[in-house]
Amino acid sequence: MNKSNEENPFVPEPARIVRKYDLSDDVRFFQIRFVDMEKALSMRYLPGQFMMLSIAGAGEAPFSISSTPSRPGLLEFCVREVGEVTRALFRLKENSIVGIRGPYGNGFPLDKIKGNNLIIVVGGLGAAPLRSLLLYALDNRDNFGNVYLLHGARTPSDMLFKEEFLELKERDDLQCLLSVDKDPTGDWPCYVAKVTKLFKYVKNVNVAKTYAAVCGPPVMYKFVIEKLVKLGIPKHQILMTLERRMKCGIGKCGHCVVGHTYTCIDGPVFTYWDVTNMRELI
Amino acid sequence: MGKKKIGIYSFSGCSGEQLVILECGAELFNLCDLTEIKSFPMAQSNNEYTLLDIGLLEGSITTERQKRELKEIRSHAKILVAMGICACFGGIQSMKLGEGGWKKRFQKVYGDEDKLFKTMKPLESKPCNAFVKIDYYIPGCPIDKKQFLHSITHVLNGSSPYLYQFSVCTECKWKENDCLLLRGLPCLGPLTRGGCGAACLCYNIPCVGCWGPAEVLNVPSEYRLLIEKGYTTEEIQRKFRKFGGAPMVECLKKIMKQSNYSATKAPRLKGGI
Amino acid sequence: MRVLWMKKEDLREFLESSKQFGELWGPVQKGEVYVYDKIDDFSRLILEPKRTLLPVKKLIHPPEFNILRYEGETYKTELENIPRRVVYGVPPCDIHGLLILDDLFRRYYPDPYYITRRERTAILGVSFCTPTEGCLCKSMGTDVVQEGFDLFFSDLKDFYLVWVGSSLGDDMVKVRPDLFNNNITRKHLDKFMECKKERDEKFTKSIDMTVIPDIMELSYDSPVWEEIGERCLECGACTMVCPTCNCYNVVDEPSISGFTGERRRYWDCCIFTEYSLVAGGDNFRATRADRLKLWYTHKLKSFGYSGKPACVGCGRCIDTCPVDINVLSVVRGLLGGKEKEGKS
Amino acid sequence: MKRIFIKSLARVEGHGGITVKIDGKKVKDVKVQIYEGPRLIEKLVVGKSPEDVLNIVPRICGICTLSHRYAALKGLEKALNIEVPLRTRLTRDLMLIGEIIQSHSLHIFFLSLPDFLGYSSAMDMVDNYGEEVKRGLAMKGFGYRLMEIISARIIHGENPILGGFGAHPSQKVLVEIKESAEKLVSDAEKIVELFASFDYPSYVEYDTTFMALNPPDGKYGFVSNSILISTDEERSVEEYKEVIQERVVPYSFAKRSRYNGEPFTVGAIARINLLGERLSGKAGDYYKKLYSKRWLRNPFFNNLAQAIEVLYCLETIPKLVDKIMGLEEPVVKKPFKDAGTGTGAVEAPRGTLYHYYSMKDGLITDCDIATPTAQNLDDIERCLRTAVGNLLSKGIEDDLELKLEMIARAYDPCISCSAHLVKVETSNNSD
Ligand SMILES: Cc1cc2nc3c(=O)[nH]c(=O)nc-3n(C[C@H](O)[C@H](O)[C@H](O)COP(=O)(O)OP(=O)(O)OC[C@H]3O[C@@H](n4cnc5c(N)ncnc54)[C@H](O)[C@@H]3O)c2cc1C
Ligand code: SF4
Ligand code: SF4
Ligand code: SF4
Repeated sequence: MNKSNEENPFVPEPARIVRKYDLSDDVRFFQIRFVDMEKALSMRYLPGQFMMLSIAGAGEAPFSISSTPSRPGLLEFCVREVGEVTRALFRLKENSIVGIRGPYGNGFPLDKIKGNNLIIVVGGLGAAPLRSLLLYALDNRDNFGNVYLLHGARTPSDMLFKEEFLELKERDDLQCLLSVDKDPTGDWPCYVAKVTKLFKYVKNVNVAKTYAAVCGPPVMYKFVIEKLVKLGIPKHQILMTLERRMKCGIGKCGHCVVGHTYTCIDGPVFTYWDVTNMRELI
Repeated sequence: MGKKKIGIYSFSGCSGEQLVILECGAELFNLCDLTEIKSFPMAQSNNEYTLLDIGLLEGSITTERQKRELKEIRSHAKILVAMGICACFGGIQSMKLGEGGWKKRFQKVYGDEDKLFKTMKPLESKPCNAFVKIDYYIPGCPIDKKQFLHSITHVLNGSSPYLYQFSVCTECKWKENDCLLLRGLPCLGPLTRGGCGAACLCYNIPCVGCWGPAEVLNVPSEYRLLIEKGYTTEEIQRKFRKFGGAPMVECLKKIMKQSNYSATKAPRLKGGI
Repeated sequence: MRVLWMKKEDLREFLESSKQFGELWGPVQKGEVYVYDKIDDFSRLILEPKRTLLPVKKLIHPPEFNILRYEGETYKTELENIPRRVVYGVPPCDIHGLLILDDLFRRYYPDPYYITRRERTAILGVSFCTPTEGCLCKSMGTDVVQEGFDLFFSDLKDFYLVWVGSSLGDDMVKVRPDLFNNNITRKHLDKFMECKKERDEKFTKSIDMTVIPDIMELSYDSPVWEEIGERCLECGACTMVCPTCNCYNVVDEPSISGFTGERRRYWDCCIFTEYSLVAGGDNFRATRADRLKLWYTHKLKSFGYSGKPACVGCGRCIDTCPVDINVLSVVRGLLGGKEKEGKS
Repeated sequence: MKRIFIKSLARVEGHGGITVKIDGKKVKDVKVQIYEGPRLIEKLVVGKSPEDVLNIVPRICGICTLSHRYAALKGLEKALNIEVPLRTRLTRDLMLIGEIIQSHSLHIFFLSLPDFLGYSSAMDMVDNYGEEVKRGLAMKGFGYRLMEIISARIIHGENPILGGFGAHPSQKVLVEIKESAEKLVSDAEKIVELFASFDYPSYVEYDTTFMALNPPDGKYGFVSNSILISTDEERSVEEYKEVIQERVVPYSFAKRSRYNGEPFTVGAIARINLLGERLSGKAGDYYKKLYSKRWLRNPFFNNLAQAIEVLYCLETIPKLVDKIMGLEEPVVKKPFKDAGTGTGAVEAPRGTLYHYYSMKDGLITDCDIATPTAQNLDDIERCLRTAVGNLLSKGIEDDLELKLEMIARAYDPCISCSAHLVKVETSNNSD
């Protein structure tokens, strides 16, 4: 690599697609590893952080890390095909090289969450960042109180990481509540309901010692937050990760700005308190 | 994978796009190496209507015959790209679209149409997307070499071209030109798609709008502004329509329906792009 | 700071000598406006302080340039051909603009493109400009500047006071020490005060920045935003000329073979519809009113990592917007006056 | 009856075809057809301001856009009594020269040369004739550069306006143009020699009339107010309608041009035939060396004539640039009239181009445009007829299509231009 690349945060590092498979019709799972093994093993990150994925000729886009830092070496992403970069990514075969840079963003405040109960509320593609938090909590189970996963999808075939989460139901140290809006095939083993309906199973929690993490489509936030507030969870303990257009990921291009807050630097994890203060956040 | 097949087809216009492509120099030869060019009437013999990966269209549709040809090309081509404002919006020959009186104008030039054109019925000029689905658009009169190369490269690689969506003003500022609108000249920069590099503005010539209407634009506001600067409704309409083609005709109709155009909300003009 | 004085007629000779530090750039006349240009022919250089159409940011954060070249999946930084420059004639408001951009591009993840250009550009500031109608630097507190330049020339009619702002500036002085004089006397001071007073009296417009940030907060739902949203042409001109607008877009430009190509950066604008569009077509700022509100939030309330208002009062938006939307007209609107009003 | 039908003429500007009907050994009918759709440009400009006209009419044709602009400017300026300063006129001449270099190089290298070397396109020639193709590209690129510098863009530049320019080209670019032109002269000589080396077939030969504008002061050039005809007649451009007698022919209902009832030729070959004696410098030397009586009868020499004109243009540029640089930059004066009529004419690359306008209250009330290709069409048909007759009588019947296409191409027809006048003629099975 030439010298001028060294201190340039815009230069992506080569990484290899180790494995990929489809999670749903338009969402695909990618396991990626830095070509440089040392870098692969030494990279530190937090659940909720994201990376910029770069495909020469198509461009760059931000994606949340889905894997957990507690299992180093591989980075995992789940990506929905929506435009240029994602389309180009979907065309790549295993073993292809892509460019990545990061991790960026604040991530979930683990030191604050540790020692508390954790309610994770997932809608659709929100699984990407929250799976990281969930796996982290499970890998460090002793550091957390009760852990809930509330996961809603439109239909069973839209539910990302379905098999993985169904297996989690077997665990007794996690309340894994999975639901679908509709069940056309009729063999869905869990709930058929809106994700907001799952809150009735969240009982007897010490709300002062509970953090909630929410990620999903924009419409979901309003209803889920209503429930969480009703449960009594303090506004600054309701965490959510947000999406904005980003061209740099590091607070330079301006696209993700809200007020004078940069989603890529100050976020993408915000608290509900932040949201009530910044009107354009959601 | 074999070479991609490309065909350039030309309808009513000035062949400006083919000429720009011919002026691409070394890049043109690279393109020829990488693809099989099935049609390029300006440059080669043996042009065919055949299966294509990419069809590039130039000119607007002004006869039944062209309409049939266009549909045939569509049925053969995986991707169709409209080049130049004739193909994208209808071009200058569409400036009176929908105004009526086309037949009369036609007869003034050509005599009584029915007797003359048996097999090739003439039509009032319309853009290509009035008849078939167009996948990508390269605006300009004529198109810009850089934008053409950008677009064809992306389409060849299976990605979408990304051309400036903003108006000429942005590029005009990059070139540090004094604003002609502020000097009272009827510049169409704010309504016109960028990509020309503010060519005219760099020569003190107000933008005439030859890149066609911008993706998003505020026609009522500029209309109001020009009225304030002392232009008449007729002058303004004439200017807006010159290169505005089919989409601008629609937009002006909407504005004029409101008796008080200044109260009209800015319509979002998508122009099919 | 070290301050020297210099005879008026020596400036040219000094600038000539500073060419050894890089290409000399400065304001030249272009039609009815001024622009920074490379000076090959000294007669074109405008020595009096003037505001240019684009601020000096155009040289540090250019309107468009390539950031990377790629070959396959290997990326190479494009930094080699950035020339060293000496830019003369930068007014205080522009330098304040640079200071705001400095913070943005240097903090957290330093941007090598900005920083390299900034480091290779010597800034020779000048004052006192004769305020134009739109000049607001006095209101914004940006009429004086303490840092961000290498040398600063206060034009006091008969002579210049020269403020040395960096070691590079010091080096430049040392090339022609004969042109500078260390001995600042009472006479110089008096002249300085006199010129400042004279200049200050020429400002015709002002904005009360002690209240405006709060007014902005309180005006979130003001109908003014709707009104200007209706009028705005979405042309982006205000953003291009503002010294503290930094937003950019990034696109890849593959070559026709697809294997090599460039990653290009060019100025973007938060007033464009496309700017905040995300996947699925959601737009967090769907109307022009929403987007203009963001722009004016940045200029009049809070911007960047420091969260301070970013307007440096250069008045460019006032001279640029074809439909009279600018800091003055917006403030007038928010304070309840008739928002659309002639410029006088 | 045999029918030769060339559905679509390739390597020409615009859409046209040729139909030839043959009965035994006799030619029954020859028709050049125009498929180009109607754009009604002449009617579109009615009711428009002169400024609008200048935006619209150049779009008739992408190749000779500046010729249209120049002719329109002359017509409108005459109508409005606008005085045009010398520097502006010279700069316009320079820009027209750019267009002639561009258009001629396009025709010589991309449209015509493949015929003589046996290729279907210039792109295919790269492997074996790389030098020629490179030379052609450079020459065409230079023509475009000149057009771009003066008109603001390579095609459809808007800089030339009534009475002057939005901005005059700077000294710096003028010097650049002058230097490039000087460098290209030797390339142009090679082009002339290349085209002098071909054997032009004689089966096309016949006598015709030539017509071109007659530049003042016995000079060679492209701009004037008087028409020179090879019958030794000279008329003013105001009389163009009489001279070129546009008429409707019964079989095609299309306007075609004749002079005294006979087809005639315009274009580079006409200019060289009429004014070649006036050439000096290297172009003059080549003229003296290469010119023969055959040029008066054989349209294939149009290629060679174009090559000599390119050389002439390159030799003229430095002189023109020096003159321009010696003059003050004038300011554009506003017209003080808003009614009148005027005819403007220039030699476009393909021949004489006329624009006529009449105006009232600042708006156009009438417009007529006569393009070179429309004037040549009758002559092209006659030439095709002659050629088919000669070939058939010699019993040559192979490659007839190619041979006919080559003849049509030799005239360098520009169908976009002609199409706003020419009615489409289709034989019944042609569609
Ligand atoms: C912090 C963060 C984390 C994300 N995590 C994931 C993830 O884990 N998985 C996933 O599939 N997606 C994620 N996204 C969204 C993802 O970045 C966009 O879908 C992606 O940028 C689209 O890129 P593209 O080139 O394929 O689409 P484009 O061709 O650029 O555009 C397609 C559509 O997306 C819009 N768009 C363009 N750029 C962005 C952008 N940066 N963000 C959002 N929309 C954009 C366009 O306006 C257009 O409507 C995340 C976004 C952010 C900001
Ligand atoms: S868009 Fe312009 S350049 Fe293209 S064919 Fe039409 S008139 Fe010619
Ligand atoms: S907001 Fe206007 S006055 Fe303030 S710095 Fe920007 S352009 Fe200058
Ligand atoms: S300059 Fe004026 S019209 Fe243009 S985008 Fe800015 S506010 Fe809108």
